[in-house]
Amino acid sequence: MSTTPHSSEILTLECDHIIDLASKGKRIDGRAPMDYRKIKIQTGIIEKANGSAQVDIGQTKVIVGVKIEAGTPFPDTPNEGVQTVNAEFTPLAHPTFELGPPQENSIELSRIVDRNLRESKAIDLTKLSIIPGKKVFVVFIDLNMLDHYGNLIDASTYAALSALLTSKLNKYEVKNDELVIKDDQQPLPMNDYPIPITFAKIGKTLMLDPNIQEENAMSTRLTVGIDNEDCVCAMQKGGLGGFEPSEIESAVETAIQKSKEIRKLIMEATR
Amino acid sequence: MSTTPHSSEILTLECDHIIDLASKGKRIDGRAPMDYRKIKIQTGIIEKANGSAQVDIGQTKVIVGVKIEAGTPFPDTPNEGVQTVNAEFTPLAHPTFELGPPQENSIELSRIVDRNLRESKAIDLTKLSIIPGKKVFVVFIDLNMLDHYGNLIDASTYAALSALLTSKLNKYEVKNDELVIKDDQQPLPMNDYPIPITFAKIGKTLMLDPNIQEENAMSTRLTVGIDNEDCVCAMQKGGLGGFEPSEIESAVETAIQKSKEIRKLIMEATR
Amino acid sequence: MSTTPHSSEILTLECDHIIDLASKGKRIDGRAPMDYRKIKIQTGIIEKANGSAQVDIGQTKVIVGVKIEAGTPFPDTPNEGVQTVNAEFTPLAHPTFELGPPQENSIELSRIVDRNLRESKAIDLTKLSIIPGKKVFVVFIDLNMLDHYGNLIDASTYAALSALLTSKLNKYEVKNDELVIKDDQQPLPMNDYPIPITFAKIGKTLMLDPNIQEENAMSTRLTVGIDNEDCVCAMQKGGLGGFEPSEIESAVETAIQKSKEIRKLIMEATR
Amino acid sequence: MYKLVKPDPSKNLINDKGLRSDGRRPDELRSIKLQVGVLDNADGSAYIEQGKNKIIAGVYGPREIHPKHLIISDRAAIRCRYRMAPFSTDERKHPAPSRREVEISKVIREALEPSVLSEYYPRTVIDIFIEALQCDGGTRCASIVAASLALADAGIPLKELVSSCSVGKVKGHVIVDLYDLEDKYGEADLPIALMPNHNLVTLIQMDGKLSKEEFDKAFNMALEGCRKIRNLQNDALKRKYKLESDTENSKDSKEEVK
Amino acid sequence: MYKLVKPDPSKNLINDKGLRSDGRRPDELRSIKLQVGVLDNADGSAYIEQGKNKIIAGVYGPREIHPKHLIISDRAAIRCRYRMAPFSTDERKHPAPSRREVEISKVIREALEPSVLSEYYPRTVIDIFIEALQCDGGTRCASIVAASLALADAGIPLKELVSSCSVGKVKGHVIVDLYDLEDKYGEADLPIALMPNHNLVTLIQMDGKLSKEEFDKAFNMALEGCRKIRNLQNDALKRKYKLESDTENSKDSKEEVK
Amino acid sequence: MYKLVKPDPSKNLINDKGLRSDGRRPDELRSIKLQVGVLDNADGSAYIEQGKNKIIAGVYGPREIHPKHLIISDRAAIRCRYRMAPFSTDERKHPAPSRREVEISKVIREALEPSVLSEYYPRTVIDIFIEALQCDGGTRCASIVAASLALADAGIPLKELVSSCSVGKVKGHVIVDLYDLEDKYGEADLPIALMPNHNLVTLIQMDGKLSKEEFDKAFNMALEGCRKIRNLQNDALKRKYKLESDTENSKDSKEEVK
Repeated sequence: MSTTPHSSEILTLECDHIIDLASKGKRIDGRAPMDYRKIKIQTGIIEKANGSAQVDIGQTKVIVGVKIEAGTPFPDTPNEGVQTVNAEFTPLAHPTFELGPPQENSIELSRIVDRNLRESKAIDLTKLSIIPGKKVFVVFIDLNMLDHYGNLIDASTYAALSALLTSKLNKYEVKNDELVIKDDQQPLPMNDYPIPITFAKIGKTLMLDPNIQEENAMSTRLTVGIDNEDCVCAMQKGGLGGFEPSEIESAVETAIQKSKEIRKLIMEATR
Repeated sequence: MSTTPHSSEILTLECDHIIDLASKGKRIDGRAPMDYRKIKIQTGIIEKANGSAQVDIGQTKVIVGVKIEAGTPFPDTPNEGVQTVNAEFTPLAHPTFELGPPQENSIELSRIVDRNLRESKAIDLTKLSIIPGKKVFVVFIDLNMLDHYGNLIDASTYAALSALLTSKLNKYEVKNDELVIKDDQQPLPMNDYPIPITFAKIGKTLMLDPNIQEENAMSTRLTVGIDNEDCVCAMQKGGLGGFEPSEIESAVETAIQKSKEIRKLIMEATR
Repeated sequence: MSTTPHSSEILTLECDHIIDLASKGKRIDGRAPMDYRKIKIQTGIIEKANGSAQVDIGQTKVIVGVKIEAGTPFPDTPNEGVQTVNAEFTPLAHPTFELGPPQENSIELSRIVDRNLRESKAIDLTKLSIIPGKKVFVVFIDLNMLDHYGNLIDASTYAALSALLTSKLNKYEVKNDELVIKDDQQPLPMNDYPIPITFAKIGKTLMLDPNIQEENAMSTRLTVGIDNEDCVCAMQKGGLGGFEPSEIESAVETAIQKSKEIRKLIMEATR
Repeated sequence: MYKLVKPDPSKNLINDKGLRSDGRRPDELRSIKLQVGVLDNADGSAYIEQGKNKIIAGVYGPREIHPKHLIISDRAAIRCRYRMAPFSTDERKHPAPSRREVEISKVIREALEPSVLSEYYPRTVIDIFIEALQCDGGTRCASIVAASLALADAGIPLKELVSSCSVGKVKGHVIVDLYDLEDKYGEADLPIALMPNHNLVTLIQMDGKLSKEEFDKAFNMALEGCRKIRNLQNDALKRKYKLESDTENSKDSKEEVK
Repeated sequence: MYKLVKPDPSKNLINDKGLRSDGRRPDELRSIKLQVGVLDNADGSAYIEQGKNKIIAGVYGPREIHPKHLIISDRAAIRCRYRMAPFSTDERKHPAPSRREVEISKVIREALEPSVLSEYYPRTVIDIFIEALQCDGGTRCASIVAASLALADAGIPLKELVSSCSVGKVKGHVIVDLYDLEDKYGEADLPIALMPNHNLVTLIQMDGKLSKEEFDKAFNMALEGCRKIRNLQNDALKRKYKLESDTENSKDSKEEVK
Repeated sequence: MYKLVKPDPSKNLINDKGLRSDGRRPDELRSIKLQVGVLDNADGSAYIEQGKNKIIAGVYGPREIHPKHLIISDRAAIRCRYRMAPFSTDERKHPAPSRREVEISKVIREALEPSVLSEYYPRTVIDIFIEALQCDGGTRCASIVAASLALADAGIPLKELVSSCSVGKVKGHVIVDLYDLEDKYGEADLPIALMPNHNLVTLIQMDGKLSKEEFDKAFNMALEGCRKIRNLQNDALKRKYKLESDTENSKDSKEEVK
């Protein structure tokens, strides 16, 4: 059951300060409203995975591993590979992250990442059929939060995309209905590089890439995913407040612009 | 683990009143001991289900949907369809219904409904084999409590029976070991129409169809299921008290009579 | 998550007494440090199981049942049977045993028993293939604690071994890829009879077969499994303390000697 | 699973005259039936039929909260569960809560929460339970519409009712209030929720592919849909109160007769 | 699963002489062995062998109850778990509790609860744990028989012992105390529990098909079975107390010797 | 699963010159990289690379403990979770905790607990979270090495750092610090943990088959390995403190400049 989250009362003073700064177009870490924190992308860090990446946005650290294994297709797409995303809010990443089965925040996160990739058709699933109707490749995208300092959605999606863009798939043959894996590898076929851009609404101001203090102070969150062709491919609002329609329209405009910058960063890091 | 349920102490006064009334053969809602509340039966309310029904007994409301899908037979009945009953105590139906995995009350309820249908052979499972030993029809009977004002057992079974009696099954062919569903439909084959009759023992008096206040006041509950041929097909005692043997014998007698009335109601509503 | 266990403060006085005794080479029940309590082995007590045994060590009682069923081999050992061990800390065995999914203590216990049997290759799994690569025998070894008075590891393993040594397997034929079970039986093929020997460190003294009071007083526990050829086949340290290297070396020496005695007991009881 | 291979249903989603497969115009909502106060145990309840969608929402609270660590000291906590009945979908849904239901429960809560004056009832909980009895596209929007009415029916003080509507793109056309087939075979789905008087969007999600121009067009069509549905909500609430006051009046007159 | 197809076992459940497949007459109970006080940790315990049924029951309490919300202010709560060991059945039972075990735990609790003077120990809990080590038909009845003895052994004040017995119909014959094969291939199964001195039936369930006449006959046969088993329970309890007092006496005498 | 049948990898685990398949001598450790203070949220953290093993450990505490019944009145409780990332192994690991991870969490806790002066912080909890990002044999040992550093980094008072190392037998040779292939195809695996200054073995487990002579040889090789790794731990800790004091100094100097 979804429940109103707690916001510690100790944080109220800091929140008030952040809201006050926001009303003047300022931020607690000195950034301009439309600035991201520094983005650092490392790939190929898990040799046993088909692909992997660690993305740091400021102090936020997310590591993503991609494993590709043979599996069964969905009945309604018998000739397509399967994409599956799982997010783990590991308890070392934040003092409030609890152990146990995935909670709504990690489920929402994994579903947003999944949606960005799926709706932009980022992975070319049509090329991942092995034995049509029977056997396809399943692409497991596992998100591991390592250090949570805000904006896990963007960090996770950038890491997932970077991991996919550097993923390798073993070549194979099908002999007598058995899959024979060969030694040489090819890149995972990709169609698109969707970039989500996340806004926080603090007071009446929209800001990009909220850090964790800003997330505590924000009333609402909006993520806009933009694909290669500058189309919107996914959106998600979160939080206890709302947006005026004009705020949403302008956020989409901003996201289209901002996504180009970040896509460039990722393409360079994964070349 | 099964645990003695709580009875709120606030209710004690009301319970005492109900027990006092019972000693005079009276009931809090004015009914005679052997009266049911008004029974209302609606069928065909969920178009996407193979069959469905809502049964109201007084303010108690239960909705049942039947879905019929191809599945695997049990190893010991390889040529018979499968019947499966699941009860959900949805939290909107009563302030005390909690979320989470099915508790003992909903498990007991679903097993009583299952038992009435199974032991009377209500569904003709022998006609639900598709590919003998490999593929049969599975009849999913899902009970959804909507408003709990007592006697969920009878309301649920009447709704399940009404839903089954109005269930349609698509015709099909088996071609090359594949099931091809056709457009025209036939009724689900039924053998019997078992009717459970539920008694509450309040003080020393037996009453039919307890409402929720009477359920709080009763010491014990007895459900007697009667099939088409006036035979007993299922029984279940519940609650912290007991019955004298003669009470049980006379309850069976009453159930045989009362079941005729209610079966007539259901047969008319599902014609 | 693994958590430091509670030790009731009420027990402290008794613990101090036991530690004090230990420093003089004495034990609360009068045994010498290297004595086991009386071991009683009964086999064949569950007729519906393929094998079964109850082992009592002092007041500790464990019952083990072995069921052998056809199943699927592991992908990396396609031509070998499967051994699986499950331990249930039934709540009647001790006031502190809680209900619910297996906790770390029962998981650890089942894994230690499993390891002793598996690493010594006690069951000859190579003889349990039915249809190579497709169908093998699965040997389910279910440990049921009945009364916990200390040293569940040894009692469980001795009971598991006794149950296996008296297990019978129906003969069978494979006809048209179907398994046809015959009436006559053969013993389960066994290679080895591993014997774990468990030490408690109390104060600075090592003792064998701690009873439950000694388990509350011990700082550390060491189990050494010895196979037919006097080789070490499994070890496990438990508890919040540690051992000096020389203590471990001498424990291994002791275990090799002691295991001969106990193996003899078991072989006689299961002949 | 054994399934009959059907011809591609996306072919006929929009016909030559620009009409949809169920006969609607692109900007036409499905027929909507709203009913307030349908359950007796729940403190408030409402029922919605929107096309084949059939959804019931029940509200309990403000009431005591367990476990205690969920207490919020300066406002009521709001809990929300969206559940699909096993028989609500074309293929039976397993009764265990799916990840999809967990996410929808969250976004529905966050769509309704801005409208609730929860600071009036600190340290309590308001529970919103939604049962989707039949699902045919746009159930999160229909759920919000019903749940907001159920909150009002429970007497929970609200800034205003929350309305909700989805838009999408099918065969290149922007259309409102998608039903299941349009949702499944369309190119985009954009559900939103709106507090019309406050001009506040409290839910927005998107799946698919929309250019900026298409997005703007779709978004405004959704806002318009919300406003229409909001009128229907107002009417439903009035019917309930009228009914109650009628009953009350008739009681009064009865008493006067005595 | 690969299983040998066996000839229909229901054929020979009753032979020409009216005897059952295990040689019993229709109204004959299986041989029953009862033993009280078989465990050392549990506050009370008992073991029953009834044919191939082998069941052990242990009782803890009255003791403190966790979590606190389970406290009942004017009586002891009673908790009961019935569990089948994985090796207790023909095919291995998965260790996770089945829906069947959940229901049986409940009806056993409700069968025993009327006999317990739980008002003597308000705000505590009495825990009843039942391990079915081998199951061969009628285990809920055998469990009640053992658990009631375990309660007595724990010193819990009881109105009287609860006895239990099942009856059923096989090949048209009403028979008592069905074993597994009769249960599986018979036409009806009717387990009951009885407090004989109070003339109170505290468990009754039925599966199958019985005419009113058959029901009456079967029901009375079950009551008679309960009364017989109740005598065995009394004997078992006496043996235990005799043993204890003997031991006590011998202790006394030893002490006197000093 | 579809898998390519590979030639038996155990053949070449030790070559004619007594070298291992990755070129190491029998008593040679893999290259080890240790880094202290790698996370910002955790109170203490450390990262280890040992061959292809990549493991991160984070420590929170001493902090308040929930639920309350876990409180220990005279010491801090220690909680430990060892988790393998789904992508850490050759075949993807299902995210749900396995029985193996449960056991390893326990033995790691019991390996570290003797080193913690937990009596300094009664009624609190110290949480140790270990994420194995890539697993290549001996991860429980590597986890202990990292977690002990993370405890130190969190400022938890320790008697000393705990070191850990595994030994094993492959093709009849006793070798130290097995990697995955050696672990899988070897004849024995013996992980131990050591507090070198206290001469205390705080973890010992064994799988496989070792004669008494082999055991003694292997055990001493493991102790030696622990001592070597302990030196690396000391160095890593010094680097961290040096770094901090350097930063501090430079801060100081900056302040002085003002």
